[in-house]
Amino acid sequence: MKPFDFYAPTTVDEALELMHKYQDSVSVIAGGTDLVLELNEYKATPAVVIDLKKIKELNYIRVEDGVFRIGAMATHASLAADQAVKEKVRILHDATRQVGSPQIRNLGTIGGNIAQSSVAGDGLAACVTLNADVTLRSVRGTRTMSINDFLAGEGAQKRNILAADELLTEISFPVPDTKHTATAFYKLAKRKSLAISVIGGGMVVTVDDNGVCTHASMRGGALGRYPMHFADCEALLVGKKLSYAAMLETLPIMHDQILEANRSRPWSVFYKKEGAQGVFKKLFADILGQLGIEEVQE
Amino acid sequence: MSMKNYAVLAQDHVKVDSLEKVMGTAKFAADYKMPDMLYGGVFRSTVPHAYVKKLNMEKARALPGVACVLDHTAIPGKNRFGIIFKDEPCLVDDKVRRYGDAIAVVAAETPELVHEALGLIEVEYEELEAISTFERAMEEDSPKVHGNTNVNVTKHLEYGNVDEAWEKCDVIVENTYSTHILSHMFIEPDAGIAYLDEQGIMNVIVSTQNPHYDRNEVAAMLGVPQNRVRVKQAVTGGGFGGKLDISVQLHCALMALYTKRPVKMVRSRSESTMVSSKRHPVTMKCKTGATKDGKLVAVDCYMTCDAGAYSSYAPAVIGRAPVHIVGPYECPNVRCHAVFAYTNNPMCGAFRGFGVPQAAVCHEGQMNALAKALNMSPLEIRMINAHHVGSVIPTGQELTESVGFLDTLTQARDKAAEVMPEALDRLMKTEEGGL
Amino acid sequence: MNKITVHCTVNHKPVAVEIDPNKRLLDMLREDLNLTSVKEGCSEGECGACTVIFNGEPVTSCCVLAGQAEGADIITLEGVSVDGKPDVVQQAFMDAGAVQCGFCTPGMILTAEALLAKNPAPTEEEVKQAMSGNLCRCTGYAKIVEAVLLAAERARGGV
Amino acid sequence: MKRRGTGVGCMFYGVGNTGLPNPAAAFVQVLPDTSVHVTVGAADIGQGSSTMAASVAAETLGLNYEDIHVVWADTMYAPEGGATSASRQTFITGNAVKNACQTAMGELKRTASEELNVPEEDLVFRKREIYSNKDASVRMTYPELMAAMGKKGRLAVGAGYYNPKTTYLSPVDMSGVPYELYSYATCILEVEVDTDTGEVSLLKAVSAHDVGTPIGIKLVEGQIEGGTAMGTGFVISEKIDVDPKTLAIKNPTLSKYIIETSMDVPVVYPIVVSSEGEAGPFGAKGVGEPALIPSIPATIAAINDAIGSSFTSTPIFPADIVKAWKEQQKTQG
Repeated sequence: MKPFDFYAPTTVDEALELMHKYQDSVSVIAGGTDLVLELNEYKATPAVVIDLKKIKELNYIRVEDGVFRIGAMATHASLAADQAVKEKVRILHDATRQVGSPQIRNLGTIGGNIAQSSVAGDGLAACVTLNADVTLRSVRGTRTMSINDFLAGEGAQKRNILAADELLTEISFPVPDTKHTATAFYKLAKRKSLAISVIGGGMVVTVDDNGVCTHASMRGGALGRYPMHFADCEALLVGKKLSYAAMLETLPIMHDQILEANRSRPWSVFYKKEGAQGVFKKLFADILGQLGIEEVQE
Repeated sequence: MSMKNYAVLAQDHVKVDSLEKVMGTAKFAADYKMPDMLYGGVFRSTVPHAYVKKLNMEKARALPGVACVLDHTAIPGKNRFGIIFKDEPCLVDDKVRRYGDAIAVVAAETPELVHEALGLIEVEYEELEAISTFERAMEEDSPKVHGNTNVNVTKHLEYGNVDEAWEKCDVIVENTYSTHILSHMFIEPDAGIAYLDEQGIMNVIVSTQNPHYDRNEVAAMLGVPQNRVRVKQAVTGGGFGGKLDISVQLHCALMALYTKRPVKMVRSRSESTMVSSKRHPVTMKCKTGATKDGKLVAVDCYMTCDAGAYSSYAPAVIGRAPVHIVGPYECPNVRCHAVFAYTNNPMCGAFRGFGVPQAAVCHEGQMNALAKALNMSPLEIRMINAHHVGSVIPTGQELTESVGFLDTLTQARDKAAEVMPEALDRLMKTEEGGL
Repeated sequence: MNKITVHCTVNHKPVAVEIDPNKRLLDMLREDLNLTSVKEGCSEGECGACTVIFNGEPVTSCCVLAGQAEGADIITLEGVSVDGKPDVVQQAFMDAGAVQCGFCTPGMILTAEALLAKNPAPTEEEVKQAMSGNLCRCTGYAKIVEAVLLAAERARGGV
Repeated sequence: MKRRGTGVGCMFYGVGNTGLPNPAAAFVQVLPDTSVHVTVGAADIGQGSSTMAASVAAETLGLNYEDIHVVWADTMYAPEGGATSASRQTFITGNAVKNACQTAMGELKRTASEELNVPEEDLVFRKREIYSNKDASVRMTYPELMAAMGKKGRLAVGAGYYNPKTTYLSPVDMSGVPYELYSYATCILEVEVDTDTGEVSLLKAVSAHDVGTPIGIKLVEGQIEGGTAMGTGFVISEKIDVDPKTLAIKNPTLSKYIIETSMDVPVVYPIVVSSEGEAGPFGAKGVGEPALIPSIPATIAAINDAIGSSFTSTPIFPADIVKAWKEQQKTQG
């Protein structure tokens, strides 16, 4: 590791001051499960490291006025163990409970996962599927935006909109009405623990009282730089009475979209497109089961 | 299990090394610390096949806190080692033969300084064509990794009369099998520490599977009698064959000799995996014939392997695989011809099984193919051909005792009937009717 | 680079370690506090050999900077035994034959300790889940899982 | 769709080096208080060769396991042990320990014979006691024997070695005796394959191993359980990737080279099979490598059984499975 100075502020304001002062020469530790490794391998060589673990005001999971509010420093373990998340937001429960290993889930945070915006981030894929909002703070002010806009932006690290002195502080989304909305996540990986997603599929579906789909969100993590958006598949579902058969009809579209997007990677595209369909079949079954519409036999 | 009434054996005792391991006091090589100790590191090649044209170690030597930077010219004794063929250099003297070959070693006061010093070493290569396949290695015009041929080692087993046997066969199956290159991934990366003791004996404490061999290599490299070197196995975190070759022993000892200080080397996971031996990837083209009753008549196998840049245990693997190519079955006519080649790929060596896992992929595949062709169950064909006392293996050796193969088959079957009955049912069924 | 002083509790005793900030918790424990039961197997949070109990939870100490340990309560394998004798989990590892090469053992035992502190009667599946961040290349995990279940049973007064 | 498949894999394995001398040695001394030092060259890498040495020494000397202290793998003190490889240490170092103990027992037997007035060949040494096999009431304890040894100025020391009875193999056809003894095994293994994603779940494995005489049951089981896991990983998850240009290993880390976790391994039912023989110490044979081997072909066969494929190469990864399944559906449809 290259030498650096170390700060562990206890308030957000203190952290923001430090980030503002040191700008590009700062690396921030949320969980440390990426950054400490990069430091150790001389891949990251900041002059200043700021640890956020001591900032208690960033570590929370709460529901306020029908909105889930999750502090950036909430760990994967705390999200996976949260009863409200488990009952209301299966996608986030299933994504966070499968991140890395128990040890990594105790360290890694949802804010770090999103700020890092790595290709195979499971928490990120889940939040994108939920179309969550993210809140960013700096000494210059606070801004809240959809996670899609967050990813689309080009900030200091190029991978998202975050400026060098800016901190992701909160993730929020409306509490799903589980009578009409189901969410699901399926991690396809090379082993059952300690695994990086080969595909992290996320799905959110809302139906009306007649079982007609009014909203669908389908995302595939690790299929591209950012969770792949299957917009045409969603469009096909909306307005239809939800059934396994109807959902299966989206798969040829998904197949073609993945094929198109991965033309430059012919060695991996076969499995990506086939595997993604397999993943979504499981998500369909999960969603239909949650909504009590259909029992799908594997 | 019917066994004699042993007083101690065939029971459970707490392993002699368990207590220190559960208490955390067991000393693995990386856990050793000595006064005045230096840390060592290796400058490695980043090309697979090249002459070293220039090596500049001066900037690294000039870095404060660096105790020594050594290349092959510092070696007082032999600069070639290897368990069977002495074909691997302690430090590259003529050319680089694989990615990760050791070119120079550095000892410094801290691991960070070692890292910095390694970054200051400059090398210039004259690159050669890199041999990356068995086929290219065998071509006449290919550059040679060692000497004047890329054939590392060959073996030929011949038993009975294979050529005449085919007409006695009612069924013949022919398939090509291949296995891939694997890593031991012992959980403890290679590590060791070397120091000269008060009697001037070179002590090396190291994670190893073969301390006496290590001692002999260290003595040869230092050019001292074998009783002037002491190798002590540290508590060793797994091996599986991957710690049979030399790892840090020579480099540690060389630097301890020059600095007169203890030198510890702890490989990172990446370095450990990058340069330790790997499992031989083997291709086996095999023709097997049997009578309609399922009795094996003949096996003919042609086996090739890309063994990588150094020989390591290749001669042991190529000796073992042909002997085991039929598996635990009687067969009166057997031929196996094996060719292992040098390439510039990662070095293959000993890995749990020494070629028998590879052979088993072949012989078990062939037994299943025969069962299918003969409409027999996979278990039945194995029982029909099973070794027993009095069976003769393809080297002509008669088995005279302790052949419990049939018991393993029947006991496995009976246990499966108890714990996985449906799974066993599928196995007992013949292929008729298909899926 | 300014040195920092890390105040924390290690194996039930308060310590203050003056250290360069570019050191991991793993380095601090092994090098500065000589707690060499904490093993480095992968340096990327993958193998679990460097697991310590950090404020009650198992974490991989290669993913934590030394400075982050300020105020923390840390347990390594050295802090588990009772009066120099193996505790119930350590004894169960010995009795069940769960120890082969021993390099994963410290992390395994600490993960098991953290599990049993929260869940004194885990199912086999829960044990497998809890231990799934600790790689073992020797045992195939069977006897390790057995050992944790045995320890749980003994701790509850079963055997 | 999820489909199950079963496979069987068998193997035999020659214990020790192939058609080459590969001796190992041991030193032993019974101390005045009946505790024992056994010194062997064999490197214990956790598999239990030192525990084996203690067990064999205790059985041979007629002492308890706890009486034995083993020093190993220090070339300053320990004699040649040869490599911890080829599943050879139980067989070869085990025999060396037995031979060293038998040498040490020369004086022990002579002394006991004199003290008990029983012919040496009728003496039984067992669990810290020495007695006549004709009349078990004629007996003495080990401390009594060692006291008698002390009075007579005798020491119970021994050095021993063992080299397997093999021959060099013919350079022409490899004929000869490559190994003195062979271990055998059978593994029956069940998998569940997801044909949509290619994921393979390892369900159960029964693995039966003829080890001659097991030195310790859990030692053997531990080898079988670990070996079975490694063998399944060989087929479905492990692979070294080499960069085609630099010929460097691209995945030298534990995050990229995939070995199984506690949640991936099958439930293994190890079966310890015994067989009669004289070559190994008390008939014991090696199991370290045999433990690995049969689960490899069993896993391949189980996958082939599950989806009707005919894989003959490893590894078999999810992409290969999905491809094979699709191709097969095409030919059937």
